[in-house]
Amino acid sequence: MAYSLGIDIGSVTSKGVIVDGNEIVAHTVIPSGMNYREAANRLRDDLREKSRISFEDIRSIASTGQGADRVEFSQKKIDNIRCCARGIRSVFESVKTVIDVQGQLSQVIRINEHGRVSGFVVSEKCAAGSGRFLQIIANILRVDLNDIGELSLRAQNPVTFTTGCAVFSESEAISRVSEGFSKEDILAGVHRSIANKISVLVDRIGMEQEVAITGGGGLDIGLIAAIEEKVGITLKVPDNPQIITALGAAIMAAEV
Amino acid sequence: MTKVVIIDMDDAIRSVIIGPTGPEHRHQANEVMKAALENMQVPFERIEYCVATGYGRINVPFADRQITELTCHARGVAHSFPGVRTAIDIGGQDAKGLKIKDGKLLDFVMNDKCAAGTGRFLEVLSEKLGIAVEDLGSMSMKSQQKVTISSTCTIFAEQEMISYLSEGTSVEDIIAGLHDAIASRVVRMVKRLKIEPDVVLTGGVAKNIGVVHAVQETVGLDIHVPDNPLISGALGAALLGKEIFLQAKERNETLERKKRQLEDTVTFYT
Amino acid sequence: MYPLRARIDEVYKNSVKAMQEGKPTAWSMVNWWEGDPIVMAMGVEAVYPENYGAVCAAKGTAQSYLEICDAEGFPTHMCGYARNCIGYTTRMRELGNIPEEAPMGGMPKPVFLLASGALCDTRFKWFQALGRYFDVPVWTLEMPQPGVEEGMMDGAYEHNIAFMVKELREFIDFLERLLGKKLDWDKLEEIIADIFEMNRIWYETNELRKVKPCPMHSRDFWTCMTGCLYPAGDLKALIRLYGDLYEEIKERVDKKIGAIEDEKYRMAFGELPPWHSLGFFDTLAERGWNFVIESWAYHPPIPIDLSSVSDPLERIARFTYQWLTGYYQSALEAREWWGYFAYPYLDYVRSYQCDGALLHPLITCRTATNHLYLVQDRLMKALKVPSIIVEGDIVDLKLFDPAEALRRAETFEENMDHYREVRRKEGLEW
Amino acid sequence: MGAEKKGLARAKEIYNNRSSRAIELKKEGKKIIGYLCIYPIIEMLTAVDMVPYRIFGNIREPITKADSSLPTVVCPFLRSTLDIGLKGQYDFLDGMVMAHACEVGEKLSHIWKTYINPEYSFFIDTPHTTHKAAQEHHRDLLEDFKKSLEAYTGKKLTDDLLNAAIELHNKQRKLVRELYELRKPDPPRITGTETLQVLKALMSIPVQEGNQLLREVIDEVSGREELPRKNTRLILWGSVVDDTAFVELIEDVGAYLVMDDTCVGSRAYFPTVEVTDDPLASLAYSYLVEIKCPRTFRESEYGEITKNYQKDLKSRFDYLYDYIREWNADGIILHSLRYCDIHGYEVPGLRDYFGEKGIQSIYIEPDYSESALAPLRTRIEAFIETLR
Repeated sequence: MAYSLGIDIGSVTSKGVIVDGNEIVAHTVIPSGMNYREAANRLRDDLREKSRISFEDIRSIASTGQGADRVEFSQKKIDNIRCCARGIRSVFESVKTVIDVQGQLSQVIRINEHGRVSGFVVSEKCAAGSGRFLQIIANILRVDLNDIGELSLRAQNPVTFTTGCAVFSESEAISRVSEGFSKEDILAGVHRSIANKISVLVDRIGMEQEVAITGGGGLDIGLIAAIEEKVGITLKVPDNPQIITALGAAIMAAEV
Repeated sequence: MTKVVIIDMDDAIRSVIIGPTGPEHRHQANEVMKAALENMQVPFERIEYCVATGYGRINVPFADRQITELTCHARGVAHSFPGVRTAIDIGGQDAKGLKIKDGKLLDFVMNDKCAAGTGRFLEVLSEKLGIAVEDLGSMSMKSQQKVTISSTCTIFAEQEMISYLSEGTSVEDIIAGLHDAIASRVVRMVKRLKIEPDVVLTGGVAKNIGVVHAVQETVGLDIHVPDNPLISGALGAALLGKEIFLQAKERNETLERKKRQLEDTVTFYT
Repeated sequence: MYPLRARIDEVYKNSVKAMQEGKPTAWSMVNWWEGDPIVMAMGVEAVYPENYGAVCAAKGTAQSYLEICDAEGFPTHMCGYARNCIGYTTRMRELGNIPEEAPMGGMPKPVFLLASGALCDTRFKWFQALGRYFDVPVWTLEMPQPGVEEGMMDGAYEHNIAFMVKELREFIDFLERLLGKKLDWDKLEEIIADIFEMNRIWYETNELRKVKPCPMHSRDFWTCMTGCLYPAGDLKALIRLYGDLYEEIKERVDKKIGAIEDEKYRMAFGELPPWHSLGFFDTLAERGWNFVIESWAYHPPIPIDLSSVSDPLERIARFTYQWLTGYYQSALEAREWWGYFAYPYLDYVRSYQCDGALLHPLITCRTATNHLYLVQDRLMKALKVPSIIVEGDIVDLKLFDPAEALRRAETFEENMDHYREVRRKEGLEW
Repeated sequence: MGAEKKGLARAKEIYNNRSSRAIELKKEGKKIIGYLCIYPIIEMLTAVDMVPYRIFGNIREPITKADSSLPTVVCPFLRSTLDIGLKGQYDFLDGMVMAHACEVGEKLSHIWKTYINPEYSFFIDTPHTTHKAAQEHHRDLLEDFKKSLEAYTGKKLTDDLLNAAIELHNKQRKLVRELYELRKPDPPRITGTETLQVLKALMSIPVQEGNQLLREVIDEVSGREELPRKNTRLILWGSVVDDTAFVELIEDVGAYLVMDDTCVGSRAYFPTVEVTDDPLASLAYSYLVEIKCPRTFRESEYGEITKNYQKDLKSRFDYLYDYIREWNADGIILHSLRYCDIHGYEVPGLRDYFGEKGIQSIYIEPDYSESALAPLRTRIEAFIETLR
């Protein structure tokens, strides 16, 4: 057996995928915590447990993401944009555009007929368009991240966040609460402002159907709905949006 | 946080309560007020005049008057340090620099745009480190060689912090770096007022010896810190409240007041 | 090429030394030869605070000057060069003379400030603001900056030139009153001739970069441009240097020697380089990225024959105006409406056959940033050439993240490969 | 169409739905020409019977489209204006006239032509100094503008038509001054918020209608009963303020805004244009020299070879001191939008100047968005407290 392993160490979560050719044989997602090196090792152990595959059988290993350099056992490092493109293609062959919403940034990637990156744009160095923004707001509203989507879909009149800064929006959210806005409306507001930022990225790089969403953002139905409304498309959502980049890394690891 | 200070006619502080601030300001105000009154064993009716200040000043149902935290701060700080010319206040929501002369506010600068220059910066990051904010000061004192945090945005500072940890940098050195970061940001802003002694540092962060040192270093002047750096605003409001009350009494004008009549003043700092 | 770089630096340093030997000096905005020849002919040594901002950035003294400027109450989002200079001037006033930490001997107190109305407001508001720190008179030199259609209207060229000539006469009158002496017109004629010649050679040199592999990299352009862009010191010596440079590049062309080992990608760079991290380009060079054309604002004008123009001031006016509007005719034909700053990149990328552009928006220099998004869009739409955007700053190092850009490099290569194919399909010549 | 409404009510109506009248007139076959800031020569549009319509941004609308053609580090007002244009909200305009007022304004005109490209457009490359050469050049540029207008409209733009238009606009300027006189009493006869509504209305309708509106407003406010007393009178200097939200905020925390030096205020209407046999020359002069926007480089005297900082400040800012005295203001708000260079550079000098004069000033640097105004509340309130 010639397995290959892809490791994606993100700012919030770390993901690992073992593939056999294009087949996923094992995958896992863990919080990155405060030390990327440790995160990488924990991932490896976790995967060993889950897959019962001994590391001798793993021929090739590639790492990507924020902490790519911290993965001691990685054989090559690959930029996460390429990984994401390859990953999504192995799941949806028809996808030409990916919206990748990560913990600290968002990016839009165009993919050509050969599955290569034909264009990409990354959000500015600002967390406002990222999942972290949601985390912060969820935190002050004291709602579980997993419930955000549901709640936001129930919004009556979403609030508008005109300010850019994610942390700054915190106090804005607080005052909205005291003005009597519901959690639902505030969350929907956050989703909208993230969707706005993302539509700017889409405008900048253009898009071609079909469009998929990956990264943590792909788990948030509220955000998905907001993006679909703002950009005017239906998004294809993989079963495990978070692991797509790691999957791509695993696939590319095998290539010479 | 929500603070109450009750003073008597001799400016003596009779009751101090510091409670949390949540989204529901109004609720908080009543809670903390209740505690303050119990604390000094007087009925609410005996509160003569009530000034609310700070972020949620409009949300204090029983306040007779609202005055901004800037004016109140100047007054409060000048009460504890009559010689103060520059006051730096690093709160959880914002950071301010005040230029003060003879207890009067002359000029000010303020940052409420970006968390990086406020107490929030340390709160967010210490939470991430799993360290209580109270412990930051003592820990940073143990730092051998502090790191430099270059990101301005709190969230990216967090990222920097993690990569330092991944490189095996000690937590102490990182915390010291965070203290420098916040100090340099705040001082850079306050410098616009041309910092003159005496310089007073207030706000929750002033309890953090590490930050006090960092500020002292960046300013290059001695930094004075009140015994209770959290209540300067509330205290100032109380003093201003008393003045309003006495002034009215002199001119025997009747002050507009929420239903109450008695002789102390109370104040809120939310 | 490195020895040559050193020699150009030498010439530049010498001129700074000359200033310190007590010649009257002026602080001057880059003015694209509109004011320089007159300043030189009046026997005044010009020093360029914009360039000095880059020097301070490279030497790492800028940060402290920026903070002084902030403390002075100027908005922190202003031009990094301006903030650096205001900080420096504040120090100079406090100390009563040049701060010891000032790199390259610092800038001595000027007899006047030559501001510019061209390209951005900072270039005159900044010198106006220096009035807080010393009582030095300011002359703001006007330069027309028409739109493409307006600039190509009947009679527009003539009255824009007439404007510049009148403006120059007023400027000369100002200088003669200020310095209490008359302009030496013969000297002016000579200086103009030298500056034109220097620009001609420099232009021809850059033309040589169109061949594959490109014999000269942007890094070398930026170091070699200073003599031409900030004329100072012995012009004849400079002309010889540019002559040698031309020969050197010509030789490389004949021997098919590229500026980098293996030219895989021909790149354009816009606009101001990250002076403090130029090593960044060497890392990209290892990946086969050869930067073959760059920074429109730093380039000499497309040559025009001015031999028939008798009035030296009119010759200057036409020359500088040619620099600004040299691409307007083709912009008009292409129906592109941002004729300077933006359109030239379309022309560059086509004629230098670039595979991609690296665009460098600056947080504190809006002027060098405003056009970049439009350039990115037009390059893609009109020429099917992709651009990668790397944010940074000219002075504030904190804002530039080369590591990030290098992480993206491999992905961008995939991107450029894709559009090579697209261009081939669409029958574009490269 | 609401024509039955008069005076302040009418002004407010137009303020709230600016384009309504312009679109009516367009249906009647009039050409509506947008213009950005106060440097395009609107007399010339009026003279060829077109309707000048000033374009603004919208602080209440998040910027989503503009960011792909302008970086986020430029004037947020102009970004917002472009954003609205890209969203098609100015599609009713037949043309657009822009000027080289400030740098980003100039860039915006090229971007506007590239992406929105209205039927007619013209860019006036306004010079940056008051040099003689610059004044003559400005006239040449207006000559070009005239040619282009004649080509577009097929009308001859004669000096008589031009002078007639100048008279009409001077009339409007005179009436605005009259209105501003009514801000001098204490309490003023008209609030800052109402004033802004009126002036923004003027910039949305033909000059004749504007003059009638002004007349109505002046009669109405002089006649109505006195406004409530407040113990602080403020003046506002700086970048464009095109939404009442900011003024409401000021007048909501215990002050009246009694005077301004902004381009939707006195700066736009106080300079008048002389009627001469060379109208282009007097327009060129008035617009370049008389409009007191810091975008123009000014010296205390032309071509001065000796410089004196105090003299310089005096020549640049004395008119503000006169405003403060005549309108009896207690303090001045210095407002420079984030990334607005031309105003930002003035601030330390202004603070020096007013410091000398013992006049209290506060400097604010907001972003151009409704939510960015909220935090200003405390600052303005505290400033008012320091004045007492």
